[in-house]
Amino acid sequence: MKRRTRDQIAARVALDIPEGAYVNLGIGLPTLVANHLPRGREIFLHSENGILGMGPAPAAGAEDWDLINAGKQPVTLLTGGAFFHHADSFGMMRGGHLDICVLGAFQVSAGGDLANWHTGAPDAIPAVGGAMDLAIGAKRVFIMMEHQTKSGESKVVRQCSYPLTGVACVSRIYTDLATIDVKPDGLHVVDMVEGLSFAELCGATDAPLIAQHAPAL
Amino acid sequence: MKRRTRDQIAARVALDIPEGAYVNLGIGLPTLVANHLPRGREIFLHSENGILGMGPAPAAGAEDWDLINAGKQPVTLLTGGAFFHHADSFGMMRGGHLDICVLGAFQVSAGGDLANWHTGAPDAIPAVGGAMDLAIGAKRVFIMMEHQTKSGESKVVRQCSYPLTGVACVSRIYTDLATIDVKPDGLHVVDMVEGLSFAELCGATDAPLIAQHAPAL
Amino acid sequence: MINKIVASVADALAGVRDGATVMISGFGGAGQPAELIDGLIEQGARELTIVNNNAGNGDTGLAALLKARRVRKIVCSFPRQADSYVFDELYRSGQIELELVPQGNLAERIRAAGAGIGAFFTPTGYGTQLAQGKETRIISGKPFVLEYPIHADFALVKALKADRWGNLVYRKAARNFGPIMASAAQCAVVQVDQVVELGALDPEVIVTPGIFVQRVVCVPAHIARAVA
Amino acid sequence: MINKIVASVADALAGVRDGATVMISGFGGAGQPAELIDGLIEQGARELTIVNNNAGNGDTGLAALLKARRVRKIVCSFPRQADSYVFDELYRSGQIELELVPQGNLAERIRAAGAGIGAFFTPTGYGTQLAQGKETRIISGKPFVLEYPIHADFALVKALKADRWGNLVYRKAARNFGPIMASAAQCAVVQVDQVVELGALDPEVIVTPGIFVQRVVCVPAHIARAVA
Repeated sequence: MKRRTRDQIAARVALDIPEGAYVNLGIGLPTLVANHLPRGREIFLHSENGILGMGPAPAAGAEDWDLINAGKQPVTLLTGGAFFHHADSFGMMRGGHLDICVLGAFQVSAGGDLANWHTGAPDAIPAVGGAMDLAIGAKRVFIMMEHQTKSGESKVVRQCSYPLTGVACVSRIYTDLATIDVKPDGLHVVDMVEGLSFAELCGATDAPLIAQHAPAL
Repeated sequence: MKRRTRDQIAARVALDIPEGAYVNLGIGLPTLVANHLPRGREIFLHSENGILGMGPAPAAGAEDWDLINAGKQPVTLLTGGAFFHHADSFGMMRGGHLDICVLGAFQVSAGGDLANWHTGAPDAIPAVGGAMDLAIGAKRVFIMMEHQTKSGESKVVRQCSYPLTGVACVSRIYTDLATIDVKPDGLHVVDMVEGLSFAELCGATDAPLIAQHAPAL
Repeated sequence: MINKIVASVADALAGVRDGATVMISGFGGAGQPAELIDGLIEQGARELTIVNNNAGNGDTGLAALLKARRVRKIVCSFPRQADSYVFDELYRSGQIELELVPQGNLAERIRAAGAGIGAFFTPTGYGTQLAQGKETRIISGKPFVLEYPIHADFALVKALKADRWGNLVYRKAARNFGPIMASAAQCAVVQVDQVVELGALDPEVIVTPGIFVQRVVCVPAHIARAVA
Repeated sequence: MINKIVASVADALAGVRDGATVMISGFGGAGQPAELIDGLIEQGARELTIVNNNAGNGDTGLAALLKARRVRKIVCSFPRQADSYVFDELYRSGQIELELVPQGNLAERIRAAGAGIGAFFTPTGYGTQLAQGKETRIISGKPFVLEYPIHADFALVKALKADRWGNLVYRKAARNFGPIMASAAQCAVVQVDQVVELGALDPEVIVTPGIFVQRVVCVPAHIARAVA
């Protein structure tokens, strides 16, 4: 069994983004998805700081610090892109106009709760940014994360132990082991890495899973 | 005693509009005020349909039907004017950014209640437009009206009998007989037309009045 | 390649069902999508709820839609006008329902739908007939009324120019309700004078980004019926 | 003749009192009014409440204001950053109060202040720590949290160009919080790269109309400190 690399997870997410989709890629891991969108497929990237039609990073030396993404890295604007202010930008999110957002996570629960903003450690300095708006705003929320923590604990859990970002908001989970749909009756496995058995995946997962092609309850 | 004409009332209102004021002139009678603003005094006229820096009517033949005022009459735009959408336009009103609005009225009460949108007649078709937004939004609400109805009833009343547009929202009343401030302790006469006595004004007015220079209670 | 430009007014209006809520931009004639309204009459959907600032003038546009008996209810701020006789007659004879909304509450309720706000407290209308039966609250010593968003199935909007992604610019005070109505509808259908190449609209100047627009149809100004 | 252009940063900041609430535009370095922040340090007001998306980076700008101990409380969405050590230390030692607000609620609360909304129901944050103790409500089957406007005494805003009436245009994503903060403050103070003649800004393109702007100061880009 070979775990997906970060880039392989990103490529897997990119497969599920159709032409014409309005998409927000969260800071960190999800940013990688941009590198895997097929050329020629027109996809509209939204950045919370007031950009629609965000393009790739500029060439070295061509950075414009008035044109940055949510992670404050320099980006470019595609032909046909537009700028707007923060209330309009978050109105797009909250109003359900984004088809997909892709976010990182500490934990996702069986019910689709998301925890990705705060470890809950008492001395941690909290910071939330736009995560809570994205979690509840996009039509579909894709989570991209390692299946387990470095110490081997499952990040797909029965109940989140970390503070929540949003309640019942996740649509689909992409990990280095599998792709999992969050449905009303539970977590449905969509695909797994080659050589991994369903039993092994269940062993690596705290929350109960429903196998691919299993009959609906 | 000579009553003020409509243009004289408008001229009296114009006296109280200082340079730099952001002003909305309601449809009907208040529109006349624009003709009496002193040339050279920079005053910013707002129109609810998304115009700031509204100018006078265009020359005949030069009408642009995409550039109309709240009364749907063609206007012009001053150099330095701007366009915006309806939510932004009413945000300007509701958010208290207009210094003054000038409205017509059926009745104003001693407490500053305004009735100007509906006669209350059972077969009348109601229409409110932006009147309620202007009544509560501008920093100062000036009312411009005849002091009495055609049948001689006072329009400055103890309590409005017509349906209200706004509660305790009027700052100052300009009529063909007098100028009256609405203050917490009642209606203070600011000025009267020449030849009219305070007793005569009281006789023409349903609400109690406080004479000019009368000591505060 | 994404191309939101459709070939005809009929294509632009495909799928409007009986009972739909349809927003129509415009303030007086400015920003009124006259050809889309004509197309809606032709399209034939009935029992519509219409959201517009007014309730039609003369015999054309919205008034013609009313006259054709396609409208069950109208949500607007200013139905009564010198030439609103079609509406007046239907209203007086109880053949149309009217929800009268102060203009700023109308605009803000439409904006709230587009921006995902569940409800908001507005000072406008407090203490008046138009707030009767509505929840009120004193906040920081000022009275407010609770108002809810107005969502629509379709918005018919008039703009000046569009590109194939649906980015829009408007002309002068014809902008009025267009941008907020486009944001509040499941399907925003836009009539423009001119379709331009992608990139022809300055990204600083686009008023409605394409995310709010589903279909665009070009009705050049020299073909469009003059509205006043 | 109305002229909102003032001669200096010091003039632009006259009257900021101890205890004032001051909004500062910018997202990262983009749209950050660096010279106005420096001017605020020099001006000397203390016990400020600052509203900004972040809580300062490195030793300059907002971080320098914090380091000078002028800030009692900060309202922001994302204080923790790689180089937010000034804030981190003050926060850990209990020397600064933090009100953490999800970014979209922050933007909408500022917008609500500018637009005269008394409060609004937002879905963002429902069921999380950041909604603890707040009023909630189910509307049309969806859960919402009640949030209140954020008003300010001053807003310090960076724009690209202004005219003497205070009309503004911005540059790219440096627009961010500028337009809504200008609308939410009693006194909006704007730093621009360039002052232009009245009429040089296209009325279709003005993003912030002058009604929201009280003072403008020109800090040409070649003089302005580079922020990244």
